[in-house]
Amino acid sequence: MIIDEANYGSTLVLYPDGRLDQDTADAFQERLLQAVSAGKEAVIVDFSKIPYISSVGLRAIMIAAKQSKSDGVSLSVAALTPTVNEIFEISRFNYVVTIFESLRDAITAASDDALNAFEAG
Amino acid sequence: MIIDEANYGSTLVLYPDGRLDQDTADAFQERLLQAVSAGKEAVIVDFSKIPYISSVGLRAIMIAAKQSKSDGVSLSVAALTPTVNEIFEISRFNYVVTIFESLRDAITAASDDALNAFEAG
Amino acid sequence: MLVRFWGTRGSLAAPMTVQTSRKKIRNALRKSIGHDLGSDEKIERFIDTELSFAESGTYGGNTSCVEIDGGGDEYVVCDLGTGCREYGNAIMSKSVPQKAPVFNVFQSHPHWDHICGFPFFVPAYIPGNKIKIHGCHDTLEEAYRMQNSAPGFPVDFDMLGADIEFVKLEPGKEYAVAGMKVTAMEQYHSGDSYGYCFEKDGKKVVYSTDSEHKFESIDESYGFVDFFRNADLLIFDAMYSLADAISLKEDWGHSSNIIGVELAHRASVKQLCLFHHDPNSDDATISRILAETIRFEELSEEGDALKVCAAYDGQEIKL
Amino acid sequence: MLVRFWGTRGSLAAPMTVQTSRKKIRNALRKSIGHDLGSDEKIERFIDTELSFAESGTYGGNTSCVEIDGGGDEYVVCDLGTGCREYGNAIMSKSVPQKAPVFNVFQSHPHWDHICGFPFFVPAYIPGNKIKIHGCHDTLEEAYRMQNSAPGFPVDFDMLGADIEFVKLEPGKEYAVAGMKVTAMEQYHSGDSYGYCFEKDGKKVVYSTDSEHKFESIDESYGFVDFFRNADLLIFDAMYSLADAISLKEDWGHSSNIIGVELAHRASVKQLCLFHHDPNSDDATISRILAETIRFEELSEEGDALKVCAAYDGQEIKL
Repeated sequence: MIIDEANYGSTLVLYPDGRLDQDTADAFQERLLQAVSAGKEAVIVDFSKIPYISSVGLRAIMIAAKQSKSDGVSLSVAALTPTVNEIFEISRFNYVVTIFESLRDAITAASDDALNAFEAG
Repeated sequence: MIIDEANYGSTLVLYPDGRLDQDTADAFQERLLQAVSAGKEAVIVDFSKIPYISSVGLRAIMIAAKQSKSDGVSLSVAALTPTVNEIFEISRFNYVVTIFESLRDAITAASDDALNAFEAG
Repeated sequence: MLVRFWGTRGSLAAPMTVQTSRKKIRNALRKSIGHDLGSDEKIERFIDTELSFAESGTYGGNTSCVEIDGGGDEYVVCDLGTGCREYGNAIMSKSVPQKAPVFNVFQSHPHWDHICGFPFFVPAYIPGNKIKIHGCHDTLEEAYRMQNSAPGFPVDFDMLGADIEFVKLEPGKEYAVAGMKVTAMEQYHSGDSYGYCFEKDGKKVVYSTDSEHKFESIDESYGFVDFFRNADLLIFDAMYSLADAISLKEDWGHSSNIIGVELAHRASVKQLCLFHHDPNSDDATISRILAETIRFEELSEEGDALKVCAAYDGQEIKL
Repeated sequence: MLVRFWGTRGSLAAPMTVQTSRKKIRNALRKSIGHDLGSDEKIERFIDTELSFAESGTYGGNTSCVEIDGGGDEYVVCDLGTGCREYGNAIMSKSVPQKAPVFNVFQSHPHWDHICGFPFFVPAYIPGNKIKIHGCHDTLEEAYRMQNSAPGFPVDFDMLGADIEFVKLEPGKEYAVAGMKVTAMEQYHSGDSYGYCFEKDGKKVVYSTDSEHKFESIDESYGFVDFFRNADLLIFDAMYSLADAISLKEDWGHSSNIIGVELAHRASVKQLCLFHHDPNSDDATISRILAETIRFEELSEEGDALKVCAAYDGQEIKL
């Protein structure tokens, strides 16, 4: 699984690409936990290129969410595809992490410096 | 409590008179058990002069009903006043003894010889 | 005083069946023909005026759990049958606690239907909460510990977060709990059971379930007449018909509506509440028994006028 | 094969509240406006076509009890939660017995909600009846004896009329019972639980409740995929949401609808039946979970088409 990333001030954004299932969840989880432990204030996962997420993908998010809480890092997800958005609701993961409609919304919520950096490109 | 009686063939009819409650139930029960044990085929209690029956009166009937079963005697009640009829239904005593609308109906059900004797007066 | 019924069923929880639910819907639709239901207000009025309680509502099916609120600053509840799950949830759902987190339970006896909700009583899991289980049995702690242990339940009694204390009471002695005067009385039931009388500000509530009244009950001196005397509300085990209670189900430890009315009259009770409904009775049956009991009270023409009701899960009675 | 659900609720029996009952009536009346209800037939049609199951009926609230009828001449039932009261009553109400009076119980585990109906299972009181309680736990007899004894219950186990036998099974071994092939499998649950697979005439039913599927369940070799393989009906513990099941309620021994669909797909199951409903879920909530599960199955686009239903007390599924 290809996972691009970008730093906007104290916020790290991950851009995973592809189905989040048994074949890809391990790599995703590892990358996500690294991101949470990277000393940033906030981590945002841009879900716009994730067409599907299975239980094992959700489990990776749960583990990262727990880690983020104990590390005091804000973890959120943004720009879910319609299918993934439905799966978050069905699995009640909408109560596990904050979901933003767009990456920009997530960054806005993260911090001013993140938004400034994002706007600056 | 005054309890008249009449014999029609192998059937004994009791005619208690008055409220069947704490003041009268003992006498009623005693008389009823005597009747059941008198060697008759059937015992009928004419209820037409009983304006009210309390739990203790019903209890006397339950005891007599049990006795009649073990003695192989048919026990029934007849001509209930409307109030007593309701109390039999509310207490589910309509399932404990057979209730006949009239004394004649009860005697008819008891045996032919009882009916003949009854008709003869 | 305020009495809240969380569980009113006897022996075993008895949920409504799918057939009964559909029957209620069918009946309501049939009765609605010709009625103007053109607004929510009209619908509410139709339900209130044209449908009986058993037609629109339900007596529920949770086993014994009755909250007695005398206005004090601690909770008081009789028995912890399945109804206490919803009781606990209701307490937990308040954003501001209504009282100090001290729960005074009065235990009629430790038969399963009177304790089985406890493992799902959320306040028992909360550290800082205090649960005092009052009763006259020596076996209460044993019963509760056994219930919360293997092989029956995964959370052991000692793992519960709340501080749980068992308080042994003596029948006939007066206790002060949560601002109320409480007295227990021994009842005839397999393994014994106890009724409780709660008094506050001149009001009196008696909780008397799982209590059989035998032949001696006709005696002038029968103790329950005094125990029930002038009660504003008597919660009375009327599980069986009189015929069943004194034959097939003699010594099963329950009473009837007929005996309830007779004892209530003799004790000058103001309101008799039929309780511990048979799990085999559906809503229509309980309503029929209630109607018959009201009728018997009318026929019996004794004592002062007596109000009669049948308890339902969710009912509140203010005194 | 015929599967009859007598109890489908998890943890504790959960009767419908009076509020829910009235809400159903209100909703049906509101929806009826503008519909011609001029005959009983039209009313039935309105209920069937315009009201959902949760609107007209109810999932019920009895705890686990599922009858498996493979057509053999003895009764087979999984667990004896509160649902077994109605199961026993239904058997007793037949004027002609349907089968020999031999009851083969398959016990998932001895937690209260799975045995608590037994004291009210009337066939247990009838001399001449035989009750065989099959299971893999060593503690089954202890649990049943403890339940039917003082201080919890007045009728001691040894006083029951039926001849009651405990039959120890080994997981993985095939048994022949009432004409069916039965196999047990150990499940992850506090104190262990066991799933049962019933096979007859090429049909397969799996009863798998109180079973948590942990992370290992994604492994290719996960044993439950084989155990569920090609089942015509999989009765599956879907008590929690996935989020709850893997966080707050991890190790509480239950699973989710999401895991149910994924495992059922991998095992090529034909019908998945959500079971062990949370007592805190009302009818509308269970129906919502069912609709979501059906939707997740569509979204997941894996394996063969899978039918999904949510069990309700009184449901019959013919295979």
